[in-house]
Amino acid sequence: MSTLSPPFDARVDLGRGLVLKNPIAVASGTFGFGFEAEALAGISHLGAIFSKGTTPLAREGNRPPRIAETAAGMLNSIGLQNPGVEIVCVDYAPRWASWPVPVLVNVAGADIAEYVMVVERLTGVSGVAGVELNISCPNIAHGLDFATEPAAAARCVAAVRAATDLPLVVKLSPNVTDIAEVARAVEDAGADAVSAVNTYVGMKITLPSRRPVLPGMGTGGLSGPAIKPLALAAVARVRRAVQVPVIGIGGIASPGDALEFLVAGADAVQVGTANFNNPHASREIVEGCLQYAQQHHLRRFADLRWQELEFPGAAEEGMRSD
Amino acid sequence: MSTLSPPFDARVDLGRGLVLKNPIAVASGTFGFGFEAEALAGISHLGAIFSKGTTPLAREGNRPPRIAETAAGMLNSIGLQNPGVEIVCVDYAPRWASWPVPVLVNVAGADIAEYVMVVERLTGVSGVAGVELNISCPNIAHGLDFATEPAAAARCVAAVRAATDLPLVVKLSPNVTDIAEVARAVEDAGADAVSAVNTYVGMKITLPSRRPVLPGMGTGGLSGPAIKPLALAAVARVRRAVQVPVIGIGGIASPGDALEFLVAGADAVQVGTANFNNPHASREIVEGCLQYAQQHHLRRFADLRWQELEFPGAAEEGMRSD
Amino acid sequence: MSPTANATSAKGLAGESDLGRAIEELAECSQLRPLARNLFEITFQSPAIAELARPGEFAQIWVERSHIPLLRRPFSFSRADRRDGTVAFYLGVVGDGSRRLRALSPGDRVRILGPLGRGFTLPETPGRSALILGGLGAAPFPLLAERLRQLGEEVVWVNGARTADELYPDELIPPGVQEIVQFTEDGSQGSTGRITAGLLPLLKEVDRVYACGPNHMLGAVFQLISSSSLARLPLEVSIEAPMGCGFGTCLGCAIPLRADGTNTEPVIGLCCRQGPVLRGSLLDWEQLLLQPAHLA
Amino acid sequence: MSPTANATSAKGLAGESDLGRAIEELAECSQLRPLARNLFEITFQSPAIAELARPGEFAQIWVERSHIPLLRRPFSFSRADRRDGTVAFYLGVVGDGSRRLRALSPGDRVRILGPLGRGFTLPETPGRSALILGGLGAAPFPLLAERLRQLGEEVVWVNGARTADELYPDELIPPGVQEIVQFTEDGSQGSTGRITAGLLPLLKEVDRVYACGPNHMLGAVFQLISSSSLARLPLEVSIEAPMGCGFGTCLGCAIPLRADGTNTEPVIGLCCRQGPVLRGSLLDWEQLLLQPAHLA
Ligand SMILES: Cc1cc2nc3c(=O)[nH]c(=O)nc-3n(C[C@H](O)[C@H](O)[C@H](O)COP(=O)(O)OP(=O)(O)OC[C@H]3O[C@@H](n4cnc5c(N)ncnc54)[C@H](O)[C@@H]3O)c2cc1C
Ligand SMILES: Cc1cc2nc3c(=O)[nH]c(=O)nc-3n(C[C@H](O)[C@H](O)[C@H](O)COP(=O)(O)OP(=O)(O)OC[C@H]3O[C@@H](n4cnc5c(N)ncnc54)[C@H](O)[C@@H]3O)c2cc1C
Ligand SMILES: Cc1cc2nc3c(=O)[nH]c(=O)nc-3n(C[C@H](O)[C@H](O)[C@H](O)COP(=O)(O)O)c2cc1C
Ligand SMILES: Cc1cc2nc3c(=O)[nH]c(=O)nc-3n(C[C@H](O)[C@H](O)[C@H](O)COP(=O)(O)O)c2cc1C
Ligand code: FES
Ligand code: FES
Repeated sequence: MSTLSPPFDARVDLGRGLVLKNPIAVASGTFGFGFEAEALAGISHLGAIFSKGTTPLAREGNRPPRIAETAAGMLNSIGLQNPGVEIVCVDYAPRWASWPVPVLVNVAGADIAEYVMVVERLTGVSGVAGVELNISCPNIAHGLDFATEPAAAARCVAAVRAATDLPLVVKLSPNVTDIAEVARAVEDAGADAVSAVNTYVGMKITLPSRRPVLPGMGTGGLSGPAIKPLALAAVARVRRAVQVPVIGIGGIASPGDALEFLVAGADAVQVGTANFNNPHASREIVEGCLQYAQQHHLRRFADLRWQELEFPGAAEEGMRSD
Repeated sequence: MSTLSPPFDARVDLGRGLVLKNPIAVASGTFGFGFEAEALAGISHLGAIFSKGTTPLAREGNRPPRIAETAAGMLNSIGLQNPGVEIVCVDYAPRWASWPVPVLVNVAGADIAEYVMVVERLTGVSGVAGVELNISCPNIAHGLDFATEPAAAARCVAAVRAATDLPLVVKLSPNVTDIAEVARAVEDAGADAVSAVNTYVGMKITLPSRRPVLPGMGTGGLSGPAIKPLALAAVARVRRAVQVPVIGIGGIASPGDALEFLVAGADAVQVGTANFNNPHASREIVEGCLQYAQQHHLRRFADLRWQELEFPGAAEEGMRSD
Repeated sequence: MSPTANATSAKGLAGESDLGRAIEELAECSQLRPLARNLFEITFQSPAIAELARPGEFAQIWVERSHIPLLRRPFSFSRADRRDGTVAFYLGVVGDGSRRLRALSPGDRVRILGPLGRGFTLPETPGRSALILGGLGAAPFPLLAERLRQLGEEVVWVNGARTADELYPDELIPPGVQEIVQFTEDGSQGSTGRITAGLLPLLKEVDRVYACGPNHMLGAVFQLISSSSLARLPLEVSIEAPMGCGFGTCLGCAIPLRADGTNTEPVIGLCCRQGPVLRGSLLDWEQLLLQPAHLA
Repeated sequence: MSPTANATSAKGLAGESDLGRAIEELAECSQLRPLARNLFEITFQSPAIAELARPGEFAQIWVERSHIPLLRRPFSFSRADRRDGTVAFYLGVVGDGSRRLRALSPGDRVRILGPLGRGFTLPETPGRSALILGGLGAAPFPLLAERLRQLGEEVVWVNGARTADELYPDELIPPGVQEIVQFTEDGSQGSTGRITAGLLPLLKEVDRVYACGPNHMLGAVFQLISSSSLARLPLEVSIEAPMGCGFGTCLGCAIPLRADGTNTEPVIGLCCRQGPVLRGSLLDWEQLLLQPAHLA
């Protein structure tokens, strides 16, 4: 290595003009709309903020209890409590406009029309840097989540794409047979980037009550360190399937965790559940990653990527799990 | 409760004459062929033993490293190392014949013909109490696992069903969009019971090497406490889908864990990874479950089942995770 | 009120905690002492938080840096001493998290985030307060009693339990309490009966009520007061909900609120930001008590 | 050989450990003392296992009852004292598991399973042994040296490291060692150079060699000996592999074996049952050394 090595560039280009100053963002539903963290721990270190899922109208969310801990993980069944897109545009976005961090609004809907409605409303609003489509929402017309059917996902994304020129990230569900297939479908339909993964369907049971802790069907979404190995495998799979940037999510709680996702093929990452037990997590992760980059003389974070993902070959031989 | 309450009956009927003395079994690949545990900790307490996956010919397995720890879980990429069905029938089965515990042979194959070949060889062999089909094997003809395609799974099960009158358990993969669909398909094709779940596809990365720990594509199967909430949700879903007995598997390490699976709809359970760090785990679990049954005046373990699974209704309303 | 994730529900119902006051401090355990069966007091050197903590507010304690348990655990301040820079918590051992806290030794360090939440409203002019607690659940009361005393308030200490040894120990009742009233269901100490049995006559003599204990007991106290001639007596309760974060982002600590008498539709509030201390009349008790006692 | 999951590979290559000897014992930590930088000795009261343990065998220690870390950790017996019922292990702090062991206090209890694996073959008639170790990695040698001494064997202690302070401390070298030979790469103590540099002349004088250390060092020792005129000198090495169980059921600790000279195809053995001590000639060193040093 020459002593005049080129300077390190932490930036990440997510497409359509959206360049993050570093690849560390925070995940939807784990950071509210940014105001709590702004008051508590600051936000200026972040590459980007992904807001809580936003729907056309306000939602009260599910009845409690809404969260439950599991081994190295937590289940949530919040039920998309949010104030609706109007309040987001009128009350929140103007404050975001002055932040040194782009805010992408996570969008949820009950059908394609709702996704389009929310995204149209957000388009052109100052302070809204982009949207992330949470397609893991029950598709009222067909019963299944959009995220579980490549064709349905593609229709939803294409409709939204036609309605906006905002940077469009599509968030993939891991609760599918082949996440690569969905990733390819939404890339073809016009996604600028994909993020993976959303939560895994899980359940917690208590013996005293002989029933699930969470209400309704008893299921919730599993997040946290328990899912990190699953999310890493999903990200590597998505990386091989698409050309657009991939944002890795799942169980990131330390700088090392974030860097592992970059090795697995992610261009950027989102810190989720870790924000709950450590409001300083994202800052500690940004600092740790930048320090690692310096110590290891990286030119850009993409240098970390597992070479096999760039030049597939030898690894393709048939190892199998049992 | 009357003082003359009916006596507790721990037995579980898995169909086709296979009745376990209690619902606690051990999972394939975590108990070898039973001989190590026989020497180390005894086996007579068990409801059943599910052997290591067995193929037509001996297999050397994957090159090391083959295991890696994750948060509350482990990844494995053993590669189905096994001595082949002939040794199983000739050397092992005769010893099983004298055991007070039924041994079911877990069967793997590269195509339907291999599954049928192994099961035919096992049929009629004294000491073999049944078979469990591991259909999470790459289907050489079509590229995908049998377990991920309901139709392929059904064809495989139907072919095996035609070849044997042994009790036939089909083990489901959780790496699918809708495990209920696969469960229904294999039930229709003649499975006497289903077991769920096999491992989840995961990856561990090390930063020093900037690559996965496990060889090849770097993926392995995730097991252990980390997956328990996922497995519980899968079992509840399968329970709603089929009439045949359901065997719950995934992260069971204590009596409470086992009982939670019974609440979630399982008729029996398999203890897996816990056998590794605690060779006495299955005994402790049997004892703990029997004690619980007594203390709570159960008549049978099925009394534990979440009532909502038996009488669906109120819980169907729309809770959703985010 | 600042715009937050909670904007749908909080409007006009209850203010929200000021997150700008919360601090993360690496606190050193200085003492752990048993108070009663399964009740401990754990004291930390945590000067910045000790400076800020008010009665009824809570802290989120990071029990374990490995990922089990994953989340912090909420505990109300029992004491906060500006002079020696300590904060103390009452610790009931329930599960894994509290067990690990119980296992700390003096010198061990944990990360503490606080103060969080909204605490008790202190009187503007001195009068007489009733502090009602069920069983040992006195966690926030030592600090509350101290601050009330400083304000010249008279305090009645009202404690009920099933039997004498489940009562909060006499010797721990904060100094400056004017009157102590105890109920046991089996009559083994104080008056016989549930706390609600002899409460009303007592409450005729006070200007306000602070209550703390299991949700069902708080509900019974609210029911009793609101259906009596004392319906306008100010009542504040400290309630519990499972918490993912403690500062309003996870939306996990939802509690059912009732709009100020006018709106009868239940709305969702956050225990960590509008609570944990709330006016009794703000809560939708029927919904709240539907929730299983065993949260997890 | 008994039929086991490993039947494909083990045939005729190496015997397997006797699992019937292994015992699970709830052992009480009686001492933890530092030996060198990042090397500790941890002693447990574990009388049943102390009775059975032989040099080169190992124990699986259940570090933590919560699920992180999930698996037990394998450690070779460093001492096993039948009279006072203790076993001791040398503990290098590497990651989470060893860090938690390091944090044990006298009085703490852990579950220990052992003895497991196949240990060193002890001489049938006394002669002279070389014990070769890389760096601090002497874990099984104190117990081995003790048993050799009891058999009347002469012992040469051969230790190499990069610098003097990475050598195994002189004062800890077991009593009864006849000769001590040290190498450091920087010449700061003993002869200058790698351990392999001056080894052959030394080995001319011994009847057998026992070696322990990083796999690559063991490979170098094997290579040196097997390509020399001493190729028939008995060499046993203690190797490491990641272990899921320690008793042959997970098939996780696969190691590449070479059939006894006749079969050149590598076959798979289990470190926990055919090892951890193996004749050097049984291992397929080329395959073994392909594996990354950083296992995890
Ligand atoms: C605002 C607030 C203040 C509190 N103050 C005190 C206090 O001063 N002293 C004290 O002993 N306890 C207090 N608690 C309760 C205390 O937080 C729980 O006892 C503790 O979280 C139990 O954790 P665990 O791991 O030991 O139990 P587990 O039952 O294993 O916990 C499992 C999960 O349920 C949650 N949980 C369990 N019980 C409660 C509960 N009662 N309230 C909320 N979440 C719960 C845990 O946080 C955890 O996420 C307070 C709770 C709240 C919400
Ligand atoms: C038969 C045998 C005997 C051993 N004897 C000793 C001894 O006497 N003293 C001593 O200090 N160490 C010994 N080791 C190594 C010791 O087991 C590891 O240092 C320890 O498992 C590391 O765990 P960790 O959680 O601290 O490290 P981590 O690196 O966090 O462990 C991660 C995973 O990798 C495994 N692992 C890491 N390093 C090794 C290794 N070198 N060998 C096998 N698995 C590893 C761990 O068991 C764990 O599953 C022995 C290993 C084996 C196989
Ligand atoms: C309490 C909670 C609420 C969430 N809400 C949303 C949401 O509204 N929209 C969304 O796309 N993802 C949501 N998620 C998923 C996270 O953004 C993230 O994908 C997931 O938690 C995995 O990352 P983690 O393990 O780092 O938490 C939520 C997660 C949690 C824990
Ligand atoms: C090392 C290992 C090997 C396994 N081998 C097999 C196998 O051969 N056939 C099979 O059907 N399942 C196999 N499994 C899966 C287990 O039987 C079980 O389904 C899974 O581990 C989940 O349960 P657990 O979390 O209790 O371990 C294996 C699991 C492990 C950890
Ligand atoms: S605890 Fe997270 S919002 Fe209240
Ligand atoms: S460690 Fe499990 S087979 Fe050797």
